[in-house]
Amino acid sequence: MKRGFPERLADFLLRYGVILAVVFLVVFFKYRTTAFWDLDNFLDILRASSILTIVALGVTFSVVVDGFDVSVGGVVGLVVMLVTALMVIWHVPWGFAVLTGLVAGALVGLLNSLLITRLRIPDLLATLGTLYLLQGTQLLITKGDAVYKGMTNPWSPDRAQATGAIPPDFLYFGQGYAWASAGFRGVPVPVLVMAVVAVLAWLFLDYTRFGRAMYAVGGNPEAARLAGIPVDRYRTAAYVISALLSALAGLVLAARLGSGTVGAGRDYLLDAVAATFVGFAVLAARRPNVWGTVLGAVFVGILLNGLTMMNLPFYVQDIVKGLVLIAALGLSYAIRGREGG
Amino acid sequence: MKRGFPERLADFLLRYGVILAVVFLVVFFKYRTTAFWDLDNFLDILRASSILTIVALGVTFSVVVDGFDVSVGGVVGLVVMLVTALMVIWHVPWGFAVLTGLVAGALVGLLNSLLITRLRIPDLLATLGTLYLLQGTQLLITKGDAVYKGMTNPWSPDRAQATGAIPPDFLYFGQGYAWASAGFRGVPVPVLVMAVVAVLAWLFLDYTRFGRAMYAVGGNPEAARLAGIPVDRYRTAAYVISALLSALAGLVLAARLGSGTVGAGRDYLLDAVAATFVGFAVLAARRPNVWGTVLGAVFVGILLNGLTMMNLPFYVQDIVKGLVLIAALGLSYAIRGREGG
Amino acid sequence: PEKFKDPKKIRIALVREVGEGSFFERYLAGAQSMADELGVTLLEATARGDMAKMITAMENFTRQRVDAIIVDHGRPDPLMPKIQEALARGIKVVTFDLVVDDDRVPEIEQDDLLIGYMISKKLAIDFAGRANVIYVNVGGFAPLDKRDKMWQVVKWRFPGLKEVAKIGAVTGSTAADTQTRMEAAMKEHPEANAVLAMWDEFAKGAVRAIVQAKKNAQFRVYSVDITNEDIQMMTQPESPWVATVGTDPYSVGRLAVRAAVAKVVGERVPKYLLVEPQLVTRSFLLKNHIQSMDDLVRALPALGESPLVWPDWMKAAVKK
Amino acid sequence: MEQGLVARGLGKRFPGVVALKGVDFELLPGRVHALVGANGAGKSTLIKILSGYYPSYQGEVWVDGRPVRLVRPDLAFRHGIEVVHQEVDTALVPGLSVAENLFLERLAGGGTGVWVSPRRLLGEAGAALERLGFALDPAARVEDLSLHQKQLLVIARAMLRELRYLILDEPTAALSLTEAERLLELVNRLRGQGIGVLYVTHRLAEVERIADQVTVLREGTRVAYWERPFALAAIVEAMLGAPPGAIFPPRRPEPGETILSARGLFRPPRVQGVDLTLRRGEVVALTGLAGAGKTELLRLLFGADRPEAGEIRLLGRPVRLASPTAAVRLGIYLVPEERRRQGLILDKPVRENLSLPFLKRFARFLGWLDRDAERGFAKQQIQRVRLSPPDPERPVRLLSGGNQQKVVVGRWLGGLPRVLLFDEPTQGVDVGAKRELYRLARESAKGAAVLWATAEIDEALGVADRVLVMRDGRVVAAFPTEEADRQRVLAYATGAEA
Ligand SMILES: Nc1ncnc2c1ncn2[C@@H]1O[C@H](COP(=O)(O)OP(=O)(O)OP(=O)(O)O)[C@@H](O)[C@H]1O
Ligand SMILES: Nc1ncnc2c1ncn2[C@@H]1O[C@H](COP(=O)(O)OP(=O)(O)OP(=O)(O)O)[C@@H](O)[C@H]1O
Ligand SMILES: [Mg+2]
Ligand SMILES: [Mg+2]
Repeated sequence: MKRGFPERLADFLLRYGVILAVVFLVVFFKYRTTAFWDLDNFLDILRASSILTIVALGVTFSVVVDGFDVSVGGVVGLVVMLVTALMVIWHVPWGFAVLTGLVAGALVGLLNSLLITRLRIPDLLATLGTLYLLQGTQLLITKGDAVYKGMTNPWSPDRAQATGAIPPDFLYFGQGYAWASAGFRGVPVPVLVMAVVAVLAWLFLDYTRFGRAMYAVGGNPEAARLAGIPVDRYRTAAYVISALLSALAGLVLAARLGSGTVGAGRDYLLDAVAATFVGFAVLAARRPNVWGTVLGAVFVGILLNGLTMMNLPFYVQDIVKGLVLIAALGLSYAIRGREGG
Repeated sequence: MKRGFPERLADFLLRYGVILAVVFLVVFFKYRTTAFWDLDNFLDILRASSILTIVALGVTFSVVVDGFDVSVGGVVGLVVMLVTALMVIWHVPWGFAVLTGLVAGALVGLLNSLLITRLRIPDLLATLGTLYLLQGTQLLITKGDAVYKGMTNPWSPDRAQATGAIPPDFLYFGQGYAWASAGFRGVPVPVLVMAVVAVLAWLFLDYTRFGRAMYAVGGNPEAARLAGIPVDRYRTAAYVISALLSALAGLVLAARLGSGTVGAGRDYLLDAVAATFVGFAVLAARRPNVWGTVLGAVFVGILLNGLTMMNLPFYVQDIVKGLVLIAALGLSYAIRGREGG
Repeated sequence: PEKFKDPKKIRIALVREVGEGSFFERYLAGAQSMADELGVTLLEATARGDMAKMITAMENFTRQRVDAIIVDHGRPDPLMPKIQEALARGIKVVTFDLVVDDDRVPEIEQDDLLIGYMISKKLAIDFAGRANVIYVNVGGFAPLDKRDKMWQVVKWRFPGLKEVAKIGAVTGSTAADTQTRMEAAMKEHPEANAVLAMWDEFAKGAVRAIVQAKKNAQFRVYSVDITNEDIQMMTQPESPWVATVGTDPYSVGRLAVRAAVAKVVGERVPKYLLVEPQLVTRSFLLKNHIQSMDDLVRALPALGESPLVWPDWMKAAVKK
Repeated sequence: MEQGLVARGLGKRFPGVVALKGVDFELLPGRVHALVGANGAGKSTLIKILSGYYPSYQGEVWVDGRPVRLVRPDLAFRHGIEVVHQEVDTALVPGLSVAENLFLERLAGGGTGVWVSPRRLLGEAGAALERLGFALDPAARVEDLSLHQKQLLVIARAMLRELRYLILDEPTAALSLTEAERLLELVNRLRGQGIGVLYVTHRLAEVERIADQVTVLREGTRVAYWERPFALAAIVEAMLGAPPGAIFPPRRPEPGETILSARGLFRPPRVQGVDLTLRRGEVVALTGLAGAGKTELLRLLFGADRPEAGEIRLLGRPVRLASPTAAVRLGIYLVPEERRRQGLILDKPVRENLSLPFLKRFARFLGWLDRDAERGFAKQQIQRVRLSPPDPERPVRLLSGGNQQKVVVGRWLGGLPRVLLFDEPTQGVDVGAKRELYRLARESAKGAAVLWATAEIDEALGVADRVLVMRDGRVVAAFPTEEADRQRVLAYATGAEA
């Protein structure tokens, strides 16, 4: 049946609300600051958002199976400390340290899914418990100290100096550039990592039977089970992937920091959740989806970058962040509400 | 139908799993520490838990209407800064400052419910936006400084000293004792506040038609609507109550600190959520309930107190916290799972 | 000098690890006041303790080609590469409480090793070498680590000092959290008679716990850092908080800006700008009726405006 | 001015569909007015309008001569209109007790005070249920109830209000014989009290028994209206728009080899040791009252639950059905009892619901989905079950009850069934669709064994070659359909004969 202009406008806003908000921001900053509108700056924004994005994609997977993984921040922190400590304190070759980090992540994912599928603890609670666990464990590794070249080895009785170091090959993943050329600084490696992860996640969720099944599990577990889908196995997979992505984020962060700083990644949870659910609204997807999440994460990055350039105090930045978030979502959801009503 | 011993045991664990865990902890600490087993210490534990408990009860209300208020921590922080700043910087009489704090809380609650019921933004997201907003606002009040007697007034051009002070009458709510006697130090006022709040919340939720209606709204908004219950009004109420309780918690915290500490209350969210959902498991309630939440909150308090007495570093405390949480919940849910299976 | 013809054009960026609390508020206020007096532009970014944010801020300012960056706290390993980048682009860098092995980078330091030693020593002296100490500190933060080192040394020097309990956690509300833990620790260790808090946020919590438990007589609290808030608490009637060691963040902030500007205009600035920490005792505060940092600075000039980096043209500029 | 609930020119459109157009309709006090029509004809829509469910609709409604606009539920209540919706779950609040659900609108502030005493509430609820003769525990939590218990609860709730017009949307669909009987008596009683009852059903026998008038809807319009006495054939023809053929397809009992056999299946409380064998080419009916254990038995055969004892053999080889996944891989398929909760992912399009169990089949390298193959499959199944509307991309949420059922059945027919288990597949399905389902069952029986659980004895006798009767978790009788008759089956089911 034909529909008038208002409906079509509403529909438009519903689909493009968030995207509009982003575009508006970019244009706004372009004219209010000098350094914003610049390729390198955009790449820097992406680099600054890359870690959050990867974490948020992890959360997205957990939300796809109608769960909720709040332990992601903990995994990031754990991996940062673990990997750096392995290299600095115990002289483990970086490749091996990386492997250990990923394995640790996978194990956490398994723990989560065990608690959820076997012990039947609600997702939020189970992962919350894990989060506490991880927050403690990551500090236990160094007895609360940070990891840095020449630190005192917390485990040596005579507080000897740790003699290991973090090799450049490892740092490359956080600080290196690809395709550098005379005129062009190159693409930051973290951005590459993020891009690869996003594309893979997207293909997996939208174009493979596994992704389809995951969405089905999230949509109605009971029905999925009676349709012969191995529900628990898929939920396990989702949580392992979630933890693995967080671990990857942790690796990139460690490489970017070149040291293990205490409490790294503690603040990612809220932003990641925001990104994921903003993603719901993008293009009116109404379900967790990869590109929505990515946009949501970059969104936050752009804000931070632009506002800093405008030299606003950090607390004002939070206020603006909140306002923009609400505005963008209001735009999308208010209208859907109307439609649904 | 008659049921054998195993079922009855399972049933018992299902009902009393969490309570057992608490009892076990208490006994454990009684024998591993010298000072734990002592009336005053229990009162101190309660005092330490009182603020968290009040916040958690706020969260509980939001969960009762099947929502989720993550802005509570922000409200606490805002109120702490606002109320102290009013008294110290602007010489507002404490009664009036308290009033302002509560009003501010109520307004935040209204904002949340507007976003949720009018703009139809999902609870988690809406309150997340508010949280960012509040985190910024509370710092804006003092431009990032803490509030204390003799601070430099951040708003005066010549950085003049603020000459106001926080009167004892106000501090009483955080530091005073009631019914003190020769042999007995008295009951800390925060504990009283907590008790009153808990009892009121309990009566309201379980014994008034408003409370039951709230549960109905949470259980099945559609059915509630069909029964003629004004769903949106109840959800609004829930969020206002949630914010008001957080505001109250903020007041008590401010009185306890005797100054406006920056970032106060930032960490209550996770613990409050934990407490609320642990409450689900208590007595197999399978729904948010006042006493469950209280127990959940006190649980955390006991852990902190006992482990500190055993002189464990704080990161080990986090680990134990996580383990105990998982164990207690595993106990309750694993069994329900079986029953349900 | 040349470069100083048009101060407005000089853009100084201040990258801080933390921005909350009275110490950093006062530090920023100092920097701002100096910038205003000199008429230079001060840009500011705060990382809220998140190193990743901090280096992101470094990158942004580097790309914007500000004239100088003041790096406030933070950890060397992550920041070093960024500082090198900045220098490579001809941007001057000054650090505060951050060790960088690069002669081009002046380091302002409120010597945390010295601070740690002074306060530990003060405790040892006051108790004639034997005390049961509740030690409040956590690892993982550069300044706290340095102070801890000296406490270890002093303990080794005075075997009579017993560390009966170590508490402390850095959380959203450190003071409140420390208070709770202190309550427990006091009960478990009735023999304890001294508290050594390596950060004033810790001290506040400990002091509140003691006062509210009415154990003022039993304890003496030693701490680090000094702010208006701390002065207020120290001068309360029978406050257990007897001594603290610190510098005035206000003057440190001013010094940082001066150093940055000097570098920009090509003055040569010494590699190490040490801000002498001062011991401040409760009795001293009471004797001089000190109510605020400003009073304190008046009574204890060593704590006030640092004499460092004051070329004449700068004095002149400030005069105007 | 005339009495009764009168509607003129009722209409309702949804994006993409016109569910109802220009329907006239009246419901008189003391009369039972049956409303029948194929799935998707618009019955529920009409009812939802009268219940104030939709904020907007076309047409006018009069109650006892006064014009009213029923745009809010409470308006409907105020005029004494009570509705029992088709999907009971939408009307009940999980987490609350039966008693609280019973008195739900008191919580909305039905004059009663602020305080509610749980004990008193339980007392009143108990008494009320007693009066109505419903065996429900007022203290039980709604989420612990079974489908039919929920149904009873919703009906009970409607009864308790001082109602003048009662609207029942397929109330007996999920009920078993005895419960349905009790319900019909109830309806009669209400009619006696001068209450007007609008009765939606797909069981024409019930129309025959209790209706005074019948209105037939087809594709959203009113196509026929009769007063007693009715000619069922004519009704069916009006519903389908075509003369009805035989409801049940002809039997072709050609029992092949045994496909599935079970020995001593045991899972208390509801399955107390069951033996059975299913052979290729035959349709076996499993009947019995609600609570007899049909559903549970089927769940065991499908691996949805694990038996505590007993063995299952497929083609002679013992199999361990650890999960539905295993069963599906072996070609054992189940059409579950509650399609909305157990059968469908409501927000997903028909296509995805159809292909769900067989994604592997459309998966290429690395699990890459071949969308075209999938769409082709969906189209084919849609035709096979004659889904309406035949749109593979429509979210199943928007399909009418019967068509949702067709989606679930169509899904399995797309596989390679060895054993097909149907649990109450014709619940809430119109005669036309029923006939389709019977046909499909018979058709798939060519290559597979079919076990058809139903509480409707006539259906069992009609569709099956063999009838098994269950009672209290045991198969108490089994005989070829020729030798079976309604009375004997009922006798076994109720335990009159053992
Ligand atoms: N919310 C909706 N949005 C879009 N279409 C709808 C909606 N609700 C119902 N319909 C459509 O309206 C038509 C009538 O649906 P309705 O549920 O009234 O049929 P019905 O007669 O009750 O069928 P059944 O006997 O299966 O319950 C169907 O085609 C259905 O798909
Ligand atoms: N008397 C009862 N008490 C409690 N629950 C019952 C009772 N009768 C049936 N149920 C529940 O209702 C559902 C249907 O009954 P059940 O499956 O046990 O037997 P059935 O013969 O399959 O009945 P149905 O005709 O509903 O399929 C089951 O899930 C069962 O839990
Ligand atoms: Mg219907
Ligand atoms: Mg059944």
